[in-house]
Amino acid sequence: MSLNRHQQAGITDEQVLDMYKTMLLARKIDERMWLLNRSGKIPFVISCQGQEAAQIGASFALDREQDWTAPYYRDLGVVLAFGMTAKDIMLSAFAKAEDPNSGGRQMPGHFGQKKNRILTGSSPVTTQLPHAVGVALAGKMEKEEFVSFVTLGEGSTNQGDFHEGLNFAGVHKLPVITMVENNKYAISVPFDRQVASENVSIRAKSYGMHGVTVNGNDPIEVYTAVKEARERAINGDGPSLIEAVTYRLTAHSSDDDDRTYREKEEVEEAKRDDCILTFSTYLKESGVLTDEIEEKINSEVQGIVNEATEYAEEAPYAEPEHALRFVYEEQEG
Amino acid sequence: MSLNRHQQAGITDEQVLDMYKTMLLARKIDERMWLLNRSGKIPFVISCQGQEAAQIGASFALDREQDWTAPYYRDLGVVLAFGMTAKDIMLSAFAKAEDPNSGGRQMPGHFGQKKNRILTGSSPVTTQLPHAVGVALAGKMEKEEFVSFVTLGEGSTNQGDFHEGLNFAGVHKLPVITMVENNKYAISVPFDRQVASENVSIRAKSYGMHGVTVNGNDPIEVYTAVKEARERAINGDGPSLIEAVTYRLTAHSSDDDDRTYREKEEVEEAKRDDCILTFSTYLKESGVLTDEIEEKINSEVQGIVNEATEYAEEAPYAEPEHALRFVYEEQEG
Amino acid sequence: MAVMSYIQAVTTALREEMQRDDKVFILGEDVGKKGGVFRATDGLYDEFGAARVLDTPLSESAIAGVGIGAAMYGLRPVAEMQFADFILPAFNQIISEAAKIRYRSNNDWQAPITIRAPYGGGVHGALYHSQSVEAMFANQPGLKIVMPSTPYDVKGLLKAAIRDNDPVLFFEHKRAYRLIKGEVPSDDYVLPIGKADVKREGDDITVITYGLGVHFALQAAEKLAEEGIEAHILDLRTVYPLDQEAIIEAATKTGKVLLVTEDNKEGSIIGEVAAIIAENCLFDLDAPIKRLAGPDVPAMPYAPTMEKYFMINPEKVENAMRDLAEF
Amino acid sequence: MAVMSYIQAVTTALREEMQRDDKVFILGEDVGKKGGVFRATDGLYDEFGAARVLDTPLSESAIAGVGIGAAMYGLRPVAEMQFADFILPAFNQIISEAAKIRYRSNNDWQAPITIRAPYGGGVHGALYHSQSVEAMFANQPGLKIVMPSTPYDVKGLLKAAIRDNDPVLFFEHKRAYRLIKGEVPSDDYVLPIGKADVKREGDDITVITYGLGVHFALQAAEKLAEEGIEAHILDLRTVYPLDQEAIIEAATKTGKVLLVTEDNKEGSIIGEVAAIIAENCLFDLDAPIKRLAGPDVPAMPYAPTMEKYFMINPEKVENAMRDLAEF
Ligand SMILES: Cc1ncc(C[n+]2csc(CCOP(=O)(O)OP(=O)(O)O)c2C)c(N)n1
Ligand SMILES: Cc1ncc(C[n+]2csc(CCOP(=O)(O)OP(=O)(O)O)c2C)c(N)n1
Ligand SMILES: [Mg+2]
Ligand SMILES: [Mg+2]
Repeated sequence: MSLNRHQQAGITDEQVLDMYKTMLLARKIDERMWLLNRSGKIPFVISCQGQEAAQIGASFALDREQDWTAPYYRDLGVVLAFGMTAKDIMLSAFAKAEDPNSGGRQMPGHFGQKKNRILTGSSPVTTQLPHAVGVALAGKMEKEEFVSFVTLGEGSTNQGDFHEGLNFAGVHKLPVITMVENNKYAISVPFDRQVASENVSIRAKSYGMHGVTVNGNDPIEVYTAVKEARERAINGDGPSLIEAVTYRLTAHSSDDDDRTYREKEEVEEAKRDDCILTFSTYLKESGVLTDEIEEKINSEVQGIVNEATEYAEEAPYAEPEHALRFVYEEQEG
Repeated sequence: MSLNRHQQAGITDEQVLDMYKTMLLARKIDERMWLLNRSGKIPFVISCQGQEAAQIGASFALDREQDWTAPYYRDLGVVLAFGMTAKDIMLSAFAKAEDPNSGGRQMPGHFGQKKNRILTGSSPVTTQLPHAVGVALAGKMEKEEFVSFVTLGEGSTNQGDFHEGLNFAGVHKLPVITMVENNKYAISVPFDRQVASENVSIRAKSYGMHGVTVNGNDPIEVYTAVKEARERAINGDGPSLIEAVTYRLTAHSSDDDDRTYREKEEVEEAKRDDCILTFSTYLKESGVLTDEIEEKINSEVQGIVNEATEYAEEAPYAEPEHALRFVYEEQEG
Repeated sequence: MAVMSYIQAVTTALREEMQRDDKVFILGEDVGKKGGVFRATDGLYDEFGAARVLDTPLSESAIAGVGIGAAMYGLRPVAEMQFADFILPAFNQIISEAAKIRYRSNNDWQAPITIRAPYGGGVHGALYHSQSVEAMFANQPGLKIVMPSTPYDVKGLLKAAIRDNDPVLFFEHKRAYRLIKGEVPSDDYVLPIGKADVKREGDDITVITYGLGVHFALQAAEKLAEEGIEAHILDLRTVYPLDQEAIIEAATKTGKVLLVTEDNKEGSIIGEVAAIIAENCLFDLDAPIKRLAGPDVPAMPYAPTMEKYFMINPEKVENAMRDLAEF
Repeated sequence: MAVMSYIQAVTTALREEMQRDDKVFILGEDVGKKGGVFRATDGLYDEFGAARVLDTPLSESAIAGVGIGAAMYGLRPVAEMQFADFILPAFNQIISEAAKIRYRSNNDWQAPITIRAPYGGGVHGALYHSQSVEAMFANQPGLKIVMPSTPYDVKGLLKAAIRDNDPVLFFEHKRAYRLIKGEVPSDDYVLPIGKADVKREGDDITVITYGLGVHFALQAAEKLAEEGIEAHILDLRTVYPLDQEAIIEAATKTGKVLLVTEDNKEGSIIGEVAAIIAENCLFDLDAPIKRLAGPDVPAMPYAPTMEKYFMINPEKVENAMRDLAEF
């Protein structure tokens, strides 16, 4: 019997279901946040919707016990794969004290969790890229065997930090994998008014590094590309730049109205390629996902999201005076 | 009779001699500044030596009555070609009030002269690149027919402004020509520890623009490349990135001692390819430069440099209180 | 005279200047088709076209740098930074270049660029969508920094900024955008950059502030007036370089001075205001120079409890004013 | 105890810290083979190798950003900016990232990076090799800014900076590098960041300054002592966050305060110092709080006439001190 696509990529049936489940969890948390936003319960959402395949495909190709990551604001899928829980995310959405990302100090989407090696992120785009390079440099200096994985949007590849960070990584052949989630828009600005090159991965040539463009709607294709990049990095063959072509299925954020700058038809068309749908179809076709399993996963995910939401909604805010803490290291008293 | 190389490139005998003379003038001014520095008369020099062919070859391919330029600190050749005089340069070297670049406010090598469309430059590298892009944007908006010409060192191509500026130019297909004078070192750091790509011109691909590497010791090759780039720009085919491979024949500046980081042999070898020598040899071989003409040019250049030096040495400094002027526009009183 | 919001005054000033002078153009992220994330450039793309309302790539240093180049050429760029917090990647272009172009060229060149950016907190913007960034720029001769408080001032000062032959940073309080409304004449007026403005006359205490703080102080002053305390309120309007004369006059008038900013305290604009007073009219003072500001923490947190704790408001201003009056 | 120059103290501190802790490493432009353009890292490349004395590409934002990443990982990067003027391309990384990492992560992460840079004028460095840049950073909680005046302080404070678990900007006066010499113990001592230091006791006037200004003030004080005027001199050492207690104590001691910086005046560090005094001990003052600073022009010109006009020197400080004493 010929191997199906995920088996060919070295992914077991169990793993592939785990991937699907994580994608679905990301999607469902995201959808719930929009509901909470629209009903006035949380002030802000920024979405992963449409980019789950790229995020989960990539994360599963990494060593999630060893590798480090510097995600960007849409990377709900990445941080879930790296060990953050739905509860953690909801605590952040509600800005509650227990939020492990920031104790409610930052907007949702500003991830960070030391125990899972998720670097703390900020709002100005692309600043995380040199950080990931720095982690890779540290790993190389310390002779540790891990890679550093950083993501950003295609618009963000036009920041100086992209260029400076990747050139540094290229010169020193550091074990860092940069994945650009090209969702074709930077807020309202489409790719061709944003990025002068024909695609993003060709920019790898500027840094003497391996570069490739993959279908970001296909978690297996992304998995394979990241797996290869990781091997290169571990073998001392240096950094890689991977472009995962996706589409942003929602408005830029809960503050945006995308109808002013893109056609409804375009969004509708992209929705037909929604990675959650296409992946579940594939899994069904390859016999891994049965209706029974699907139902089980759905209800499990539903339960997780409900529980996380309830918990977070009930959880307390930080005290007002907590705003004064942790400006500098505090000496134990 | 077959055409010789400069004729093939569309350069007349008269022009080619003018090029040679300008190269020589740049070299002789530069050499004089070192003497003045070593004898304690001026505090600082930064050299064009070894890069004259690239600078003059490029400048002569431009329309020096219409085009704009944003030179970097080594571009003595460029600014002379664009109309600055030896006297102007020496006034700047001596930091005298009459210096048209800055009135003695800036170090030598910080060029600027509005009447010759030479943008004012600063010390932080690469900031001039977006300026040149801005001039090109303005030209396009105003439907003027000129190009904007900007130069920088290869080390400086690693600054964020290189990336951001060229991407902007690429997206908007602006008439700007960027020439990187790759002299193989950024102070002490050699090319391979500095630039991750195999060469500089391949970076053009990141910006969807035309890119080419040329022998920067050959003014005719540089002329041809810039001429073509100018035609593209004027025809609306967008920007170009040209890498002129040269060598820095002096230390980085009068404050540097290059013996700590590069081999004497390497420098000696480069000196054998000194563009002033190889170009005069070519001109003699092609019969354009006779001993008689050479002597005439030499003594003319010598005279110009002497006169400029004397004038500048005698010229007054700005008054101390002049330091207070021109922070903001001053209203006529 | 029309009543309009603070942000409508921004749009109006932009539109009128673009109509008046075809060298004026706008560049920034999402300023075109979308009309800006706050809609400050709403309608301008349709009226003036894509070339004069230019959507740029996501790169602030290029926005500033390309703008500076175009300004040196002779155009009048108005660059938008999407949030003041994101002006920082352009810091080098603004400080090393824009601010120094006239001086370093001995008046040969100039860079008449206006850089607009929405700043300020109290909008659930968290650390990176709430900051006051003016203090970082307010030590750089060659630059001017304007921070208007009312729609009237916005229109007159933004026009003045665009016509100014030097670079001007124009910071707009994002919470004021829709909160603050006021009368704005339809004629073409400009207000002088570099001049502070007395927003209320009073004899008991002096409050010196700018931006949203002006409104908080005005509200507080009305309450205190009921208690018989009359506050003199000076709106700095231009926070760099400061209007020393107006500051000294306002401080001298009552001898009791409260300085208010929503920035964190140490190193903020109001430190310099205090220094000017302490250097020039110390013996006219009847009380220490008091400052009300945000706490010295990196920026405003997202959670409402902590955001409220950080942010100044009319009540905090009122209390500080009353304390000073009672000193 | 050895007498060494200011720059030798820098090198010594770096060497000792690298010997003590193999997590400490240096990165910057030309710091390796060349040993730095001022030779601050002289000999370290030979002793510790290319990996721990890392020549980076010419890109300051990467130097800071990569350093921050390595610091978050757990290393102890010491980044060199070749000139303080060239720290500006890294401004966003320093302000948006380094300064806010602990706060924004609610203490989960930290970024213990030290960023060294030579600043200051009087060296024919012209506009872009003479600047004082501290004021631009001195409004950012989360950052510390150290500006030592003596070789002794350099060694103790640089070691403290490297061991500090928060980001520290360490600005070294480039004219002091070879001009200033002093005794430096060979043992492993650290000095407290955040504490000012009384460099001279006196009862008549107080001078508060930092960096090279300390030496100018000390020289001037000796002259004035001959006239019977005894100056109390406080060296801020850490210019952000300021040592308020020490400032208030020093100001109160004599009641006459002169603040000195070589930065231009408006918006400089000493404005905040004045504000602290005016807020906390106004009634202890017998004279206005005077400031001696550079003129408010973009930066120091190259021509000797204008450079001298801009730059503070012992004579200018002496005159200002005498004027204050005679007030
Ligand atoms: C330095 C900076 N400038 C501007 C912004 C505002 N902003 C937030 S997201 C965004 C667009 C990002 O586009 P892209 O990189 O393609 O990522 P996407 O949101 O499409 O995933 C912009 C302009 C920012 N966060 N940081
Ligand atoms: C932003 C910035 N950082 C550092 C410096 C100090 N510096 C001056 S020239 C130079 C090297 C430039 O190398 P390259 O671009 O190759 O030009 P070259 O001098 O070789 O012509 C450096 C590091 C600077 N001028 N600007
Ligand atoms: Mg995008
Ligand atoms: Mg070079």
